[in-house]
Amino acid sequence: MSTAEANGREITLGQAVREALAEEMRRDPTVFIMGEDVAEAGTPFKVLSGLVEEFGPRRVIDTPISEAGFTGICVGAAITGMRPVIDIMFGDFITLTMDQMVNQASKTHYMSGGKLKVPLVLRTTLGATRRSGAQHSQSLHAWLSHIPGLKVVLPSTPYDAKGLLKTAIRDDNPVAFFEDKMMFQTKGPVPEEDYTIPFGVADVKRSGQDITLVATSSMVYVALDAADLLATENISAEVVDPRTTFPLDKQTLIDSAKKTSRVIVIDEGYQRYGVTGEIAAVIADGAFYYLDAPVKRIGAMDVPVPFSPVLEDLTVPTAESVAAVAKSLCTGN
Amino acid sequence: MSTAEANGREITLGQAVREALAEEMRRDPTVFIMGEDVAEAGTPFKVLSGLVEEFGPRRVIDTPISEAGFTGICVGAAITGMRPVIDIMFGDFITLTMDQMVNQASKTHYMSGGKLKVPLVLRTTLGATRRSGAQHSQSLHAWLSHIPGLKVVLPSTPYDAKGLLKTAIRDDNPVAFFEDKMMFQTKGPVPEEDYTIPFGVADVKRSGQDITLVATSSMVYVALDAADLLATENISAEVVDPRTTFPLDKQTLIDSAKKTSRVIVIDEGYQRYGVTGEIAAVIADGAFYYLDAPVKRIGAMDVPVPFSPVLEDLTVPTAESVAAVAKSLCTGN
Amino acid sequence: MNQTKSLPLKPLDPAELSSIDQDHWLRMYGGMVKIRKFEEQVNQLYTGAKMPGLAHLYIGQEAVAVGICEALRTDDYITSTHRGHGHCLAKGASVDLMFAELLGKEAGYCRGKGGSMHIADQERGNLGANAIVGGSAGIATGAALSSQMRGTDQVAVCFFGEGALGQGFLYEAMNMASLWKLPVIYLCESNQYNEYTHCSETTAGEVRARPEAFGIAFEEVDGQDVRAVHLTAKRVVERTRRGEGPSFVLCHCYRFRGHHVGDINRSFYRSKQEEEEWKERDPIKLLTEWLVSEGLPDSDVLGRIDQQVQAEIDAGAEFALQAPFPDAGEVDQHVYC
Amino acid sequence: MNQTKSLPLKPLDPAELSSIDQDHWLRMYGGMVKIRKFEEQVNQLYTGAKMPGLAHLYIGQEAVAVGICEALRTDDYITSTHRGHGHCLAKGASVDLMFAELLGKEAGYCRGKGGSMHIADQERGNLGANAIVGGSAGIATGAALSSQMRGTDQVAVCFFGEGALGQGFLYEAMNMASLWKLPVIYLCESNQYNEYTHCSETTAGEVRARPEAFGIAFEEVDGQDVRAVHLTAKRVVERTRRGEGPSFVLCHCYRFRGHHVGDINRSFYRSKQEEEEWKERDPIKLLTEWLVSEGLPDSDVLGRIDQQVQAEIDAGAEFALQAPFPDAGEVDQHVYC
Ligand SMILES: Cc1ncc(C[n+]2csc(CCOP(=O)(O)OP(=O)(O)O)c2C)c(N)n1
Ligand SMILES: Cc1ncc(C[n+]2csc(CCOP(=O)(O)OP(=O)(O)O)c2C)c(N)n1
Ligand SMILES: [Mg+2]
Ligand SMILES: [Mg+2]
Repeated sequence: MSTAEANGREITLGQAVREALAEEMRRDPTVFIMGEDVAEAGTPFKVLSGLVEEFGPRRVIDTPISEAGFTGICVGAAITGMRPVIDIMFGDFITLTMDQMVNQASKTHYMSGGKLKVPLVLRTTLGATRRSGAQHSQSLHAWLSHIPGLKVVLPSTPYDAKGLLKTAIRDDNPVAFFEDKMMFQTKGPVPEEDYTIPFGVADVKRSGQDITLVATSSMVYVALDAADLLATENISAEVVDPRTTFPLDKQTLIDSAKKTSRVIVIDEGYQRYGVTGEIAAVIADGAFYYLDAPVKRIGAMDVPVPFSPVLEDLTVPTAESVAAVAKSLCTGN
Repeated sequence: MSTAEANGREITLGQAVREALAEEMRRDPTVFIMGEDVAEAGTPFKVLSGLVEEFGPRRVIDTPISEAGFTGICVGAAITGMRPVIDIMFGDFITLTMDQMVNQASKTHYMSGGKLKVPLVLRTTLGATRRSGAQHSQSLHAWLSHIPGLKVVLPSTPYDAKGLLKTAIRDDNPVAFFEDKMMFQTKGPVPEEDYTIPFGVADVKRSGQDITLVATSSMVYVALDAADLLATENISAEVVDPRTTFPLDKQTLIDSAKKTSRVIVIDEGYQRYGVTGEIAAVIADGAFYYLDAPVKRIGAMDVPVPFSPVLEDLTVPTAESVAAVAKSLCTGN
Repeated sequence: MNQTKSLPLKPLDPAELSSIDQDHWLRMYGGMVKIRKFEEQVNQLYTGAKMPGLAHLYIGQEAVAVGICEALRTDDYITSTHRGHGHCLAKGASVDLMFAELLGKEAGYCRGKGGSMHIADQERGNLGANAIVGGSAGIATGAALSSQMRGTDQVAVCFFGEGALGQGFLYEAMNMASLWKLPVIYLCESNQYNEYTHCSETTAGEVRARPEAFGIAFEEVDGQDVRAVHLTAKRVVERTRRGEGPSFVLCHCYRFRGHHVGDINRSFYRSKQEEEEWKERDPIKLLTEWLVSEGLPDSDVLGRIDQQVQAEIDAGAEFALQAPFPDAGEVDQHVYC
Repeated sequence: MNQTKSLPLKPLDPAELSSIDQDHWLRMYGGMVKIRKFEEQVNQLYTGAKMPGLAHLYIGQEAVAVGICEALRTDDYITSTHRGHGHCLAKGASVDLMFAELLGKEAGYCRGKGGSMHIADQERGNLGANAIVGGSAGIATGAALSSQMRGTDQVAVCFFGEGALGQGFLYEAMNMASLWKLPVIYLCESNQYNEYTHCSETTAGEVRARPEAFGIAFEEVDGQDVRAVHLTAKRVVERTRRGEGPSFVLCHCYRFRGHHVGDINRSFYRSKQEEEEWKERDPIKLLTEWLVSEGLPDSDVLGRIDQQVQAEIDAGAEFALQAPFPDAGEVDQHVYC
């Protein structure tokens, strides 16, 4: 299955997420959704609109404002035969769920010697530039990527979102699924038919020869736009989307680096001690003898996300900033 | 001030921490300690023994088992003129404090446009091999290193612990201070006199020519032992301790890498998306044209920490594993 | 049905009432009108695409912020919420610097870095709005601990919506406040809704029983009536300042507008009729009627206040619109001290 | 003073008592003796440096685990704590596999990966001990939700020490359990101490008022008397199974030993006298006296039980000591399914 088979059918990323949830809930009666304002409201982003009408309030469950509490409840439900999909409205609020996700969900299978399993999905958002301020704009996926026992998914297209979310729901491990809140209206081809996308398989969103742009989530579009800018300067950029930070498709990243010999890693999380560091280190090691230039990283600026639009826009990677770095790498100045 | 001036005086890391706290509490009446079993019990590690006797229960405050709650209370006290030192017994429990540390403490100064400040220190532990199981053995310092607005300290010697803790307490920003629970009995020279150690200054614990071993916290001893092993094979290893992961002394790390042209980064946190990735990426970039081999990383194995001693010991870096990697880098096979 | 009808609210004590002179009530009238007009202006700025982000209007709840803050000293502390404009104004913030912050201008209280959900006004003890529901319970409680440790008699008021009752963090803070007899007041504005979900679907048992379970004194008041709020506030604040420990005040109120400006079609979670019934108890209307019935010095004193406030609002908004954005160089300033 | 003296504990109902035949009481006697002897053995293994890590002994609290678990079905769920050996045994775990886990052997319940603080025994509904205080409140509540969703009538019991009352997480879980009428029982073992701090220093207000504030039924019982615990448990479990929603049971008890085996010098936080007073109410002694007073089939039935149990313990410990450690290859198995 591929976007080709969509034959013209285009939906938004938000719709793709909703379709994945609806189809999996029809397939499997143990799948349910829990979170704040997920039922009649369909979340503030309206991503879940219509689900409570089809599946009822026993499977699309509104909660009190208790992120830790309902995440913990979903861990217990998952251990005992259900497949919860947790909705954490803003990624910033996963701070409240860390004990349950990290000390409980991620370790239960291992600590029990393989007896217990925790098949849950935690869906949340990332991404800035929504003018939401420092507590509603973070991209904290690096934290969960750091934790053994968790899998972490960062879809960049409607097609990937639907296929990866289905895989996440069918996975027997706890999975964190991050959606860029600015991408819910992004449209793309999605087939009617049921399909899944395996974890740990990077996707080359654009192939090129001179430089590799590794980009996650909405940064894929930044990278694609940068590639367009570079093309006008006769620089051919390859854009690779890991799609899952764990499992990480190291081979595809390293192979692309070996081919182009130059790499920039772009992610919207804070740059330091984040996703760009890991991926850059993996590539710098795996492609060491092929690299013509140091692997560069462009993450979010290491500052709390400012409210003022003129400042907020300076904190995120842009096509221009990426193209500028790429150009200096390729032209060696 | 340096270890030289200790003229023979040796104390344990635990004592160094206690001395730093006692001296700062004498110096500054706004400094107080809050945590579980910190008063009469002096914590399960006995690090704080005697402090409540000197400073009384109003400044060494036992709390309920409410890590989030008392961390939040300390944020409020810090904003309004006090200098709290929070005690989180096991580093694994910082999961419970993440909203207060990350959404509140780290952002308050910035969000208020520089008006409010949060001079607090969160002291906690890291390190495995204590047979404490998956929820009492983690080293989660990478998480806080990822967050703008926080500073993160990882002392490796009694001398560093005392000087860095004093700096942390006098710092006007929120600081996370990680002590390896296996190092409290480690002895080292510490002067009587008051001294502080600035943040962001790496310390070369052993100088060498052939390879740089960047190591944090107790991994410094692993690196030093590895250096001894390597010396027997005529490989001269330099051991560099960043001491603070933020601010990070990139220059010293890069200069050492340029000198030796080979680097291994050793840290006890989970390897993936952790401290080793960031430091390796910084060095691979900054010393790119000087490196004879890829920068290697040795973190904790990416598994929940197992209880069984025979398994737990396999999950942490050892002098042997470090020496083996170093040897292959230096001999090129 | 009009939910306030079913509330167990005590009639006001005439003696207490008359202990406060008319000027003070007029001050509170002005304070409520200022919040109302400020928010109307915010609504315009927002719908006019002049204000970025989200705008959670306080309209309808003015009596709570004003009734409480009028019982506080400038050096007393408050912590606020995502719906914080009213608290900020009632604690004495100036309109122009607030508008500037809401528009992300450098002249704003936080140099434009905080925005609507993070305004702080240290000089007047406002430790900041907070966009984490319940997130400021620790800050307020810690400010109270600090006041106790420093030996001042400052009181801290923690404003939060009833949605914060879902956060366990609040109970951790209340437990310690009670154990340590801290001078903190937990001020719960129960406007009936957590975003789009009615609080009855998110709150088991009796709200009053929660603070009481932690040994915290409980008071309940009609949050639409500034007189009731203020008389209760005076009593509670005095008690707290005397060192008698924490209190919890439940104010029954209602937000007249959407959860945020964009929340227009509300029929899926509440009825027009319910909204109308609550609007009959508009806090400004209630105070006006009472003041008039009590007799005013001259007939258009209220009108003059309205005009003064309107002028202040217009000037403040104009100031903010004209004010410059921060320089690019500001972006990485103030990350660290 | 002996704290149980001051407790408001109801006398046992003779009718209820006689509703349970002697064999069942003898079973419970055996269950308590098994826990006692198991923990004595753990103490030996630990002090003999055969057991790594930490050992939090359940000695003194046997009546709680046995009295509760004897009222449960095998398919009912429990979650446990760092002090969990008693819960695990009472739910039916076998001694040899438990010892093996405590020694980090592959034959253990968790292949040696969990250890004392993480034993889980899925076959008997034990979802695992938990080393995060209060950490399993969500798991137990979620298991109850799952039972409700799957339409089974399984009950979930969440064991926790009174120290967990400090964790706000517990109140979040209780609120939802009450809202959704989940079949979960919050079983608070109040052994008076959070590690080295007396619970009176960490708990404001009345414990009973906390669950009641969330609309949860409250029961209080003498945790040293297995008869009282069991009769209460039967009633509460039946009620819960019928779908009447969550309950909270407060068991007043005492740990006779240190917080963990290494906690020898306890005088800085509790007196020898207090310990002695509580030991007068040793749960095994109390049941023995009552059984004898009621008359036993033959005089040494208890002695025979003791011997059988001792033999089981000895064999189990021996099995564990002989059992092999896991292979190195196990270290990265079971991270993912
Ligand atoms: C921890 C957290 N969870 C969720 C949200 C999203 N959110 C913003 S306002 C709100 C409802 C708050 O209701 P309430 O506390 O009653 O305040 P009100 O909006 O009624 O003034 C929610 C769920 C948040 N900001 N913080
Ligand atoms: C979240 C958390 N904080 C702190 C600890 C350290 N700790 C282990 S046991 C304990 C005391 C627990 O007291 P209680 O819940 O009454 O159980 P008891 O030990 O009395 O059985 C503490 C503080 C922990 N394990 N988890
Ligand atoms: Mg509300
Ligand atoms: Mg206890």
